[in-house]
Amino acid sequence: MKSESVTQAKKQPDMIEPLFDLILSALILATALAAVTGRQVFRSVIFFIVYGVLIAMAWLRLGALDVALVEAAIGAGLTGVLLLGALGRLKHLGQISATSLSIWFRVAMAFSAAGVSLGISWAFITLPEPVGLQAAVNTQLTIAGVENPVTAVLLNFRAWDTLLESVVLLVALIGVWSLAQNEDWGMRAGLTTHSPSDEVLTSFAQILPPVGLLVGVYLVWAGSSQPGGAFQGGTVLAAMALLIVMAGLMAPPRVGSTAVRLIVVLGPAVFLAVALTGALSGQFLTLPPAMAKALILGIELFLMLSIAATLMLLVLGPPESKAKQ
Amino acid sequence: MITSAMIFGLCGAAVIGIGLYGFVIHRNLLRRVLAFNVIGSGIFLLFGAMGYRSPILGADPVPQALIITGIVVALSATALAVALVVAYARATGQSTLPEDGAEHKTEDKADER
Amino acid sequence: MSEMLPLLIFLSAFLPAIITFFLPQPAYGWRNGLNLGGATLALALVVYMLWSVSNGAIYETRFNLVPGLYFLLRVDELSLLFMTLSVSLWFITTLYAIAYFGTKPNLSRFFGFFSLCIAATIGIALSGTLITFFIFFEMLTLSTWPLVVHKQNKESLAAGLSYLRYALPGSVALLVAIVWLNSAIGPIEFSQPVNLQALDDTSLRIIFALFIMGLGVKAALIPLHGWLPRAMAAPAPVSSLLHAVAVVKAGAFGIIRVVHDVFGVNLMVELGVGLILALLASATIIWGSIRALQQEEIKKRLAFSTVSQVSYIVLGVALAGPYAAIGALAHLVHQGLMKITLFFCAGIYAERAEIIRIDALNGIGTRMPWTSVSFTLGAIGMIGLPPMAGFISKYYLGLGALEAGQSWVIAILAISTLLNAAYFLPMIYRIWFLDAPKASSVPEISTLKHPLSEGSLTLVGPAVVTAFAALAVGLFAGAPTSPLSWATLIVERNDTP
Amino acid sequence: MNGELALVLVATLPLVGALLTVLFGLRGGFIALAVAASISIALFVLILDVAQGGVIEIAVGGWEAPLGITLRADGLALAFLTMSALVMVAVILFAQGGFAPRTIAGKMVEKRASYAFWPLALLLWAALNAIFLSRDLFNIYVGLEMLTLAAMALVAIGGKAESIAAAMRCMMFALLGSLLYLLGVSLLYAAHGTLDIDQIFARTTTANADFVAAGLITAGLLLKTALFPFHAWLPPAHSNAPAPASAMLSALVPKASFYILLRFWFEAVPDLANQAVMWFLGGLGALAILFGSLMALRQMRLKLIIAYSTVAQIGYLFLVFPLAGGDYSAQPWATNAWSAASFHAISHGLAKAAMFLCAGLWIVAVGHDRLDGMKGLAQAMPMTTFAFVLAAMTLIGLPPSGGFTAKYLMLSAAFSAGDIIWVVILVAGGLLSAAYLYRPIAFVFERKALQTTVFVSHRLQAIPLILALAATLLGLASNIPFELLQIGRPFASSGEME
Repeated sequence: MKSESVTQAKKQPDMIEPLFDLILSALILATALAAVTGRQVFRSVIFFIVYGVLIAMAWLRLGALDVALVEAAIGAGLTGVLLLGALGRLKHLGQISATSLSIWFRVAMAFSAAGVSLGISWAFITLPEPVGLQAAVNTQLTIAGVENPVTAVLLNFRAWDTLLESVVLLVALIGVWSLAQNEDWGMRAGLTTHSPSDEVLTSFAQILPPVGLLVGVYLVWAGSSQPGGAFQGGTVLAAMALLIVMAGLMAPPRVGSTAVRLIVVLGPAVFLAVALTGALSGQFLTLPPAMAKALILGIELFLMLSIAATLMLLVLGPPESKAKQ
Repeated sequence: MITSAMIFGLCGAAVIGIGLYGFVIHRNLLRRVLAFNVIGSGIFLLFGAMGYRSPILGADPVPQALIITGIVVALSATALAVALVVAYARATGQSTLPEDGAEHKTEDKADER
Repeated sequence: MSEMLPLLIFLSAFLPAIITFFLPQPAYGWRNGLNLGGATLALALVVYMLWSVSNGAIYETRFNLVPGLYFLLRVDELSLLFMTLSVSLWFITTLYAIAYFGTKPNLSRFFGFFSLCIAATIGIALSGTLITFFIFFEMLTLSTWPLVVHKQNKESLAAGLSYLRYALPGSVALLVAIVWLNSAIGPIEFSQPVNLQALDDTSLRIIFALFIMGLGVKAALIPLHGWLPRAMAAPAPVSSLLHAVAVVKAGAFGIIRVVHDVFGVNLMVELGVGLILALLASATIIWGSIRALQQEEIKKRLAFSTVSQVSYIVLGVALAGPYAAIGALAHLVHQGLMKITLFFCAGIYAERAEIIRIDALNGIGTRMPWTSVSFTLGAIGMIGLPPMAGFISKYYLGLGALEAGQSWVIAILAISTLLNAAYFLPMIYRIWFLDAPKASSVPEISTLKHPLSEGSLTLVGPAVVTAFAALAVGLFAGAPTSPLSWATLIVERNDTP
Repeated sequence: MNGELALVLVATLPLVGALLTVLFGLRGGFIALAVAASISIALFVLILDVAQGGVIEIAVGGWEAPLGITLRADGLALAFLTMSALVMVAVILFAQGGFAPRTIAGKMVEKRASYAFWPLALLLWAALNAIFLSRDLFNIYVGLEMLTLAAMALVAIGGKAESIAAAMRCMMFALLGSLLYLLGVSLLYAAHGTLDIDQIFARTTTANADFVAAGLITAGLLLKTALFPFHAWLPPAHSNAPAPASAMLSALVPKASFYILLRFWFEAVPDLANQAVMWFLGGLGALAILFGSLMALRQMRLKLIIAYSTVAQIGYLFLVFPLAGGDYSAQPWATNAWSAASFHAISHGLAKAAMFLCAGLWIVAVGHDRLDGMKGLAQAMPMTTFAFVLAAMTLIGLPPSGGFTAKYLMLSAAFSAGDIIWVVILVAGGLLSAAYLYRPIAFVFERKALQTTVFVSHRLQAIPLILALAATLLGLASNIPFELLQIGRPFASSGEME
């Protein structure tokens, strides 16, 4: 991808590309506006998902294939599912009250928001000469263990960030679980429904899992050299698993089950173990160049599993028995 | 000459504004969560664009990595927020919070209790 | 050793306090032994230091806190004067309190905070820097509160609240004054000459005013005296030792320190604040006596008499002359002895004969002779009749006034003496020369808790002891060991460096 | 164990513990205890090493900034680490009973709250340590998010409608806050190609982006610190959580974002700190002091009084900016003022935790926290009452206590700077806090026979007492922490004041 970015940089941008960029930006702004100001929440969420896809395209234009993958999978996909699911539950529970704020307040807010945008744009336009870390990263890539600079940054240069981040997911999960009703504790995650599984979905769900697993593992593997990595792989896996659960082929896991908790913890645990062994042998989180690739791949595989499980459980939400509806 | 970086950077800045607007004008919690995500992706877009300004060096991988981290963090926050919204709706039947500064109300309630 | 001595004497009161908190209510022996033991040890140390300091020895303990903030405990003549008074009275009052409370509840809390107050008082006496003084001053403020509210009824809680309402703003004023000085000229040690050139007269006047505000609350200068009479809601031992001696004297002592060791009498006069202070003190003297005259309860009358009497000390300081200073310092001790006697007796009257109001005193003299004799001695001393202690201090104050060319002070002294007589003599008259009323307004002798005795020796004994001590320091004022001689020594050593 | 290893352990042990508690739901309390003990040891070793050998710094993974992340243990970090350790140990001890699994017919059964509490508490601790040790602005962002999510979950852990509403409210503030912070950080990176605090400090150019970034970061962190006028979410959140959670939330969580502000303005961009900005922050602090105190005076529930006092006490922290920031940072008194902020943060942390634990015990005893129903508690629970009074002394700033030391240092700095306005604020704040803390004390002191008091074990009562004593000790032995604080002090001001 480094090569590809360089080639991109080499060829002078003709008139088409800026045009395309402009159109794309216009679409992004339009969908964002629609998502934010739409009358009904449902429409807003749909617009938001579209918006997410467009953003992913923008990432492609910015030579950030990894981000594009993540944005598409998480930003648009999972977030959208989360919002839709919540919307359904809210409809079920209580009214969705529309905003009833004075027009003047809205105008004032609009202006101040525009002010913020302008301020940021001003800062952006007047930025000094770009001083990125491309050079630094590329020079270190040889001993970083992976060819994909982004993965190198994530899993090696700034591994401490990534470790904490994988734990942040865990925090969210525990937090979500802790919102269950006392009597529901230890039951299956999410709202236990008995949706009639329709054939298409089911058939899909039967084919997809192996495919999903394959794609996931591939993404992790690819992540070492090409775009891809634990998070992308994890999201794909999570999406698959969700699909299966929604299709009713597999009951959602029990919040109480040790297996679930083990899977959720595994990734961060392995990561932490590697980090600490480094610390004992001298330097914290150091991956000796010789074994760097193996270690990174190992960490990523476990991370992928944990991330997949965590993401799925996050989307499913806290256990909730149908009784109290 | 306008580069993609320039275009998408400004676009990101604009998106941030839109998101902020949505965040403050809505009382509906779900919409606020949505707006939060809009702001977030706007920031990421701007961040990415800023890392893509140099035609010689190409895309800066560090912001990309940070953005991936950020997206995951944002998702975690969204998940918890959504769960809170649902739990709140379950507990009160409301999808909007009482007006800000309404903590006095809750006090009074507490006094009666 | 000489480094540890000041700390040791502080700990001799502080440690018993801390341990006492954790003693269960029934552990009477332990509690009493602990507090009396501490008092005895402190007394021994004081005596030793009196001897060595009179031979010119100086004891210091210091340790650092954050920059510009350090503890300095220092024994000099002045601190010993105050410390001797508080420690010896602490011992006596502890005896009295043990007898007074008997088996009443919350004794561990009471004695704990009581000894804590003494520790704070000792600390105040020992303080070698302004900030050290402030820290112990606050310690005294806070540890007094639980004693004021000891009965935990509405009245005592109200008293506690009004006490803090006066005390906390006072301490804030004090703190501001101290920090202001420190940040202008660095930490101030009483033993070192202080150079205040860095500050202009206006700020100096403000700082002085802040000091008087902060210390005046404790010294009960008008208009900051309101808390004292209300604080009489506290049990008798508290009123005796703390509100007659420790707390109010701490304020007076602080004023002495500030005037003599921070500003210096000359600067005070130059700034023209000395005269104002003198006027304030005189006003307090008169006003306190007038209010005392209006009171119908014994303790309330005594409280207002305290308000008036403590200002003699302030007056003496404000007059800025050696004689006046001697009078003030002597009065610090004399008034303490006399007033504690009176409060002891008031406590005994209340405890044994349920006598709260003055008109109930009729004829009590025959029933409770020891108590009444002590009370009478104290009262006469307060009025200032020769050869009682009170006369000595007033005599020196008068000399000081003439020396300072403030002859109007003589008038003040005369008026206040008349007023003192006006509110003490009727009490004495009732005690000795009126017959006990047959009306049931006061309990018959048969209904007294202890028909034949006025109470155990440890209850009446302390009153008698202090009464005769007050007599003695007056009679033998010339003796080399008398408070007067000590006060003279202090003034000589300070004013002739 | 050398200092570097100790540093790593301090940063990672809470994570290890958290993962374990997620796995073994029934052993949460025990695991937390074990972890707390080991962290305390590691921290102790770290403090000793730093005290002897000076600042300890490690480049994670051997990658130097700007590519890698630097962790550093200097005096300031150690001070805050120690505060969190003390509070967390107390909280973990305190919560053993309340968050134990239910036992039915001899076998233990997992409960929701008793499962979730332990991982959340440890994750909160992990986030705090990560923030306190990190020198990398983005790494701090991740830690901040971790902290926020854990805190929100703890706010809501009670499960009542009020607590969920409270959590929702702070969630909104917190989310916005972290976004603003992130935006600011990204601008800084774009402008200078680094996220490392020291390298940002050492930057040669100053872009317009820097000003925007500073504004955004400050605004975001103010939202998270609940400085007036962004305080609305704090009182309900802190007063509706169970006592141990309240203790963590009120004593530690706002400190983290303040700590970042301190680092940011004094170590990353002191060159941008002009008087106007500093006075603005100080002014907000002053308003917070006054407003928070007045609100606390109006409350009739103990926990709300304590929560509003947090709003007020946070205000004091921000007086550090006008007293030590900007042009003053070169002045002799800057050191004292800067140290005062840390002293205040720490003593407030300890005292506030003690107060919430006391409140929790009283609630156990009488079943509620309405002032009028708390008469007679001084009789029933003297130990707790004493602890509460001690803690109150620190908050009011009465000697001898850490609060007094902090107040003294601030006052002297204000006088030296000749800015009397801050003197007035400090004095007024002290008196107000005395007023609003006197009310509960007076209530519990009033004699009244309590008929329905649940007995509270003395071991439990001792915990807040120890915290309060620690806050007092901070004032008595203030020279040791003061010297420690000076290790790796950001600005070289011309020596201490004498």
